[in-house]
Amino acid sequence: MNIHEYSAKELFAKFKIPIQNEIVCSTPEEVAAAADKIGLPVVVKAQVLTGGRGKAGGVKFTKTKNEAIEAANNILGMKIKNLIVKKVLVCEAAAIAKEYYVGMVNDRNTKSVLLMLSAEGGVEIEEVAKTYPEKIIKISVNPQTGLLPFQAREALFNIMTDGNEVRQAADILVKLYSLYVHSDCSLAEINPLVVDKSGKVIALDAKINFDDNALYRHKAFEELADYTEDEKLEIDAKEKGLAYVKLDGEIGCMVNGAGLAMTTMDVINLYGGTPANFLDIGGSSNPQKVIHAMEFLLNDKNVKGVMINIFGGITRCDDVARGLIEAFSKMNVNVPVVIRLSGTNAAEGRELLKGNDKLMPAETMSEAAQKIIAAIK
Amino acid sequence: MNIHEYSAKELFAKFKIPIQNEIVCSTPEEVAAAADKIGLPVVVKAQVLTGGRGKAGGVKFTKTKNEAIEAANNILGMKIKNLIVKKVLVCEAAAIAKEYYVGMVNDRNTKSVLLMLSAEGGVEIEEVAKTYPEKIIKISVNPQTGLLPFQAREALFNIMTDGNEVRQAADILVKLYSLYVHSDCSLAEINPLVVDKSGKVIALDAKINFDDNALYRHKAFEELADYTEDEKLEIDAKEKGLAYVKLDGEIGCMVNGAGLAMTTMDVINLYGGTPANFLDIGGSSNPQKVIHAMEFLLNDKNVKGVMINIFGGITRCDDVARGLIEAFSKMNVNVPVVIRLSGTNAAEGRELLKGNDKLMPAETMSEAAQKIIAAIK
Amino acid sequence: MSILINKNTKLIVQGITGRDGSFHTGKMNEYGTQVVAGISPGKEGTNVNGIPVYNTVAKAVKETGANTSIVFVPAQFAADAVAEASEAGIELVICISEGIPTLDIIKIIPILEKNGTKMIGPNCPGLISPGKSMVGILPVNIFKEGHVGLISRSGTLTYEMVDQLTAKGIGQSTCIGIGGDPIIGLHYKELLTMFENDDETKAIVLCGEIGGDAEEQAAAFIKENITKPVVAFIAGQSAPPGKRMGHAGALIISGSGTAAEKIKAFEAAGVKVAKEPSEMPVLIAEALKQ
Amino acid sequence: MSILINKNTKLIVQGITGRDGSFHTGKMNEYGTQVVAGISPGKEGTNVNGIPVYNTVAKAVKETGANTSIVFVPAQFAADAVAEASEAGIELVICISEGIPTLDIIKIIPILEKNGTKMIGPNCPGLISPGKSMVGILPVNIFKEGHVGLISRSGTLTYEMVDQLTAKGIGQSTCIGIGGDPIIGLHYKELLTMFENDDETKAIVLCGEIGGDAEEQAAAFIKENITKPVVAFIAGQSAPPGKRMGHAGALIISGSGTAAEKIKAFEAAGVKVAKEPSEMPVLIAEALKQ
Repeated sequence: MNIHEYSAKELFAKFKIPIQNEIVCSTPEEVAAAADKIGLPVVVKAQVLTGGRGKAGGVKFTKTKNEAIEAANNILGMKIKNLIVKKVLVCEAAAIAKEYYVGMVNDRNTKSVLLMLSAEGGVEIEEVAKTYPEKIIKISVNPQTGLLPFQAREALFNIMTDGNEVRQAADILVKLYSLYVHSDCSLAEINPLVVDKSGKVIALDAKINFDDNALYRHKAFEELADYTEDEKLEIDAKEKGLAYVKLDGEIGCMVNGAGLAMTTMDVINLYGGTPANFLDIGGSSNPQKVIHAMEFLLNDKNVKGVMINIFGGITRCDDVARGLIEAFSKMNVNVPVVIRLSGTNAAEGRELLKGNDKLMPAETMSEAAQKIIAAIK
Repeated sequence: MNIHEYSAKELFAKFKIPIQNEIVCSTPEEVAAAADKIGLPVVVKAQVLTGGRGKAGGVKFTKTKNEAIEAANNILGMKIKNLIVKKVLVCEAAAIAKEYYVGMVNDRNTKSVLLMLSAEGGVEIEEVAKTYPEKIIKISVNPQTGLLPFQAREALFNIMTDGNEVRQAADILVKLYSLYVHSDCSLAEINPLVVDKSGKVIALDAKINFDDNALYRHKAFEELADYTEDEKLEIDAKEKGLAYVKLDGEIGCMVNGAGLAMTTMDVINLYGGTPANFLDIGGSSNPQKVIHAMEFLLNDKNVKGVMINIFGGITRCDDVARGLIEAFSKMNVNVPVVIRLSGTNAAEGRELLKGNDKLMPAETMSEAAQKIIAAIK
Repeated sequence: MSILINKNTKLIVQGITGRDGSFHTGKMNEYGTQVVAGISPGKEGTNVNGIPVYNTVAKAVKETGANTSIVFVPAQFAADAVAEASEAGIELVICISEGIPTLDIIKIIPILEKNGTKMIGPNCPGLISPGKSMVGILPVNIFKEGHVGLISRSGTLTYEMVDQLTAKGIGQSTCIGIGGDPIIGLHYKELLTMFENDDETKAIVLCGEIGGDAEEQAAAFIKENITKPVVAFIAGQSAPPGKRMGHAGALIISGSGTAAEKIKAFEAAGVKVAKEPSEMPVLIAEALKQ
Repeated sequence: MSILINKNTKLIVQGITGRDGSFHTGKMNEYGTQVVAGISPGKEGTNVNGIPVYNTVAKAVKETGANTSIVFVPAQFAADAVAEASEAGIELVICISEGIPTLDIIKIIPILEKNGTKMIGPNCPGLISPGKSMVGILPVNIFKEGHVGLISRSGTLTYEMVDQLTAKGIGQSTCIGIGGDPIIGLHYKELLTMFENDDETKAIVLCGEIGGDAEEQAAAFIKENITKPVVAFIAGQSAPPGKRMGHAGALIISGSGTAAEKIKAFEAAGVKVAKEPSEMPVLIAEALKQ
C-alpha cells in the first residue's frame, strides 16, 4: 500500500524526522490560507501516488498569494499518469544548498532491509540506478542490531563530507529505519534529502510503501490509503479470497494458482488473444468462490469470453467440475466460456462437463486459449 | 526511578497487556464513585513505592460501598515502611483461579534482560528466591532477537500446562519485553499474573523501575515520579553534579569518587562514628561544587562534624586545597571539619591548609576519621 | 539419491492440529513420509492419527530425533514457528504459510544462518522426492520417480509442468516449490548446486516468474557452475508493470523484473526457455537424449 | 609481561576532540602510550597534537593498525562508539563514559561477543601497565612498576590503594578499574585468569563493592582456579539497603549484594580481606613474602 507524501511526512514528524513547515489542502482557498500561515514564498505540490509530478507540472514555486492560488487552480483536478490530483501540499520554500537521495527497501538478494544512498538527489533514482549504478551506495542492515548510528555515518561519509551534516543525516537514517521496521514498510525514500543554506538537513519529499501482509498490525494506516477504482476491485476480490488484477484485454481468465494464472495470460497472448485480467481463485472447489470470480469477470465490460484453467491437485477435477456446474447453474453468463481441466481426475471432470452448453471443454491450456480466441472473433 | 502500580498499569494498557478495570483515587469520595463505576465487590489498594502493602493492611477486599469508603479512610494517609499513602487504586475484584510470578530485570551475570517465572505467584519473590531458588525459572533474553513468542511459551510450559493460558501469558511476556526495552526499564514485574475463573490471564499487580541513566529519552516519565524528601535531595544534588545519599548518622562526608566515598563511610564506622551521608563530589576542584556539597551537609540537622576526604589524581591536591579554602572563606561553618588530602601534591595541599582554623588537616583516612569522631564528642 | 528429503527424513508438523496441518499430515503419511511428531502448544500428550503431539519443537526433537519440519501455522505466527524449529536444531524447515510480513522473515534470517538451518518458502507448496518422501501440500499422484530436478516459484504451475513431464514418461528426482514471496529461503543457486551434485538428477527444470532478478542471477550462475542441462520457463510475460500478480514477489517495478529480461538472460547463458508449458517435456526429452 | 596493554598497544581515541578526550590523550601520550589516531566524525584530515583524526574507526584501523580504543564520547552515544570499534576489528575497548543506559550496553554485548572484542567499563577509569602503557584517566605518578595486579570496581579507591602500595615500595604489573556500572565488560574472573597466567604478577588486589554477586562468584572462582595470593577489599560495609551509592551498580537490593556476604565469601575461599585501605599494603607484603 502506498501513501501520499503528506501522510508519509506526518509519519516522519511522529518519528521526529525533520520536515518543512507544510499544510495539506484540498481547495485554492485552503492553499491561500496555508500560504498566509506558512509565509511566502511557498511550493505547491500535487499529491498523487505516482512519480514524475514535477515533469507533469504538478509542483509549482510561488512567490505571491495569487501565484499560489493560481498554482492550486492548475494542479487540483489535473491528471498525472491517469490519476486525478485531489490534494496539494503547501510547503515552505527551502533554501536548498545540497540534495541527496536516501532510501530503504526490502531486498530480495541480501534478504534484509537495504539502505541506499546517493549524492544524486532530487532526480528519479531508477534512472540513476540504471545509468550509473555505482553512484548508489547500498548497505545491508543487520535486522538483529538495526541500523546503528555509526553504520549510518560510515555510509554517509561516502556521499557527504561535513561532520555536522553527516551527524544530522545519520540521525535521520536511524529514525527512518525505526519508522521502517515499526511501520512494516516495504519501501521508504527521502528524495531529496536536502541541506539548506543554514546547514540544516531536512526531508523535502517522502515516499512510503507498506507491506500489505503486515497491514493487520497497523489498522490506523487504513485511512491513509487512496485507492484507484482498479485497486478497490483488487481489495474487494481479496476479501472474497481471490487474487484479481484488472487488465485491458478481452478474455477473462479464472485460474487456480498465481503462477498458472500468469501462464494462462501468457498463453492467451501467445495465441493472439488479450487477457482481461489476472485471477487466482486459490485451491478450493467452492462454488461460491467461482460465482464471485465470474462476477468480477463479467462486471468488466471489455470481457468478451472467459477461459477457466484449473489444475486439480489435492482438489480433484471432478469436484471442481461439480462446483463449476453448480455455480454456472445459478448465473446468467452471456459470453462464451472455455474450461480446461487437468491433473487429478481430469478425465472424470471433463466427462461431467460434457453436454453442458454453457461450458466448452478443452484438454490443454493451448487448446483452451485457441478455442476462446476463436469463440470471441 | 520507581513508579506507582497505577502508573505502571497505565503503561501496561498502552502496550495492550490485559489489566483489570481500575481507577486511581485520592479521596474516599472518589473511591465511592469508583466502586459504583466498576461495580462491587472491589479491592482498594494502597499506592506506595514499597513492597509488603498487604501485610501492612494496605490492601482491602470490599463487598459494599461503605466497606470501600471505610477501607479508603483507613488506607489513605496510613504509613507503610515510613511512606505515607496518598492514593489508592480501586480495582475490580478478580475471581482468581491461579497465580504466577513473572518478571524481567537487567542481569549482571548474563549481561542481558533476564526473564523470571515462578508458579509461586502473589508472594514476595525475594523470599522464594532465597528459600527455593529452583522454583524460579530464569531465561536470558537475546537482545538481538528480543523475546520471541516461542521462547516465552517454552519458558511458560515450565510453570503452566494449559495451552490457552500459555498462549495468553506468552503474549503478555512478549508485550512486557517490548514495554521493557522501549521504556528503558531496569525491572518489570507482574506479581501476581493471574488466571481468572473464565480462563483469562490478567496482570493483577505491576511493578516497574526505570533506568535513571535512560530517563533523558523518556521525558514523559518525569511526571510519574513520586519522590520522598530524601530522594528529592538526591535529585537536587545530582543536578549540581554531586552524588548524595542522606543517611542517619552524625558525620557529614565529602569525598571525590564513589568507591572512596563508601570507604570513607566504612572507615568512620570502623572507628565508632556514624556517617550522615554518602557524598561524591566527582573529580573537580571547583569551589562552587564544594560550597554546594557543604550546603547539603550543613542542611542536615544531624550533622555534628564534617570529614572531607580527597584523593588527588589528575586534579592536584594543592588545587583542591585552594578550592576548599576559597569555598570555606565564603561560608559560615559552625561544625568541626577535618580534611584529609592524599595523592598528587598532597604535601603541598596540606601545607596550604595549615593555620586555617576552620579546617583540621589529617594525613590518612583513618586519622581523619578518628579526628572528626573525637572532635564531635 | 535425491536432494533435501529422502526415506530418512524425520518430519515434524508445526500446526498439526489445524485444518490444513492435519489434512496434509495424513497425505504425507500415506505417501510414506516419516512424520514423527506434531506441535501444538498445550496439546502435548495427545496424538493426531497416532502421531504424538508436543508443546514445543525442542521437546519433539529431543524425543523423536526429527530433522525436518513443515510449518502450517497462520501467517502472523509463522516466522516465530520457523525460528523455533531452527533454534531446536531442525536442519530443514518448509514453510507453507502464505501472507507472512516480509520483515518477520527478514528478522529470522540471521537465526537460520546462525544455526545453519535451511528454509524452503515461505508461501510455497513444499517438495517431493518421488517414491521417497513428500513434505508439502503437493498432489503426489502426478509425480513419478526419475531424473529431472525441478525448481519453481509457483505451485499449480509446477503441477502443470510435472503433469506434462510424467505424461511423457519423464520422471523426477526432486521437485521443489521455492515460494512466491520476495524473500525466501533456499533459492535457485543453492538448489541448482544440489542438483548438480545429485547423481540421480540428469536435467533440471527451472520455473521462474516476473519480479526481482533471481532468474538473471541464476542464468549467470548456471553458465559458470552447472554442467547438467537446464530448461527454463518464465511466467508473467504478458504482465504489466506495477501490478502484483498474486504472489507477493511477482511484481515488475520501474521496468525491472520483466519476463523479457529473464528470458534474454537465460538464452544468453545457453539455457533453453520453453514458450509454453507444453513445450517443456519436448525440450527436456531432447536434453536427456544428449 | 603485564596484561591487556603493553608497549605494543596501538591506541585510538574515540571523541578525541572533546574536552576530556583531548586532555587525556595528552596525558596518555606523555606517559608513552602509542596513541595512533583519534576519531571525530567530520574532522578527518585534521590532527590533535599531531595525532591524525579520522571520521570512522574502520578507516583509522585500516590506516594505523590500531588494536585498542578508548571511548570518551558522551553517554548517549557511547555504546554506539563501542560497537563501532568492535565492528572495525578493535580487540580491546576501554569505555570511560559514565551514565550509559544499561540496555544500550546489553544491546551491544552480542556484537562484542561475535567479534571477540574485550571491553573494560563502561564508567571506569581505565587501566595502566606501569612503565609500559596507560589507557585511561589514571594519575600516572602514583603507579610504580612491580608485581601486584589490581582489579577494582572504583576509581579513586583504586588510587588510594595504589598510593598506599607504592608508598610501601610495592609496585604493580597492571591495574584495572573495571567500572561501577551493573553491567560491564571484563570482570573479575577473566582478569583473575589473566593475572594468574601473567609471569610478572605475583599477587592480586581485588577491590569490590556492594551490589550484585560478582565478588561471591570471584571468591568461588579464586578458590578453584587461582594459585597466586589474592587480597580483597569491599567498599560499602556501612551502606544501607535500597540506596544507590554513587555507582549505578552499588546497590543492595532486598538484602542481597551486601558487603558482609562478600567478605564472608572471600574468607570462606581463603582470601584475606583488608578492613580498611591502610591494611592493604600490609597484607600484600605478607602475601608477597610467602
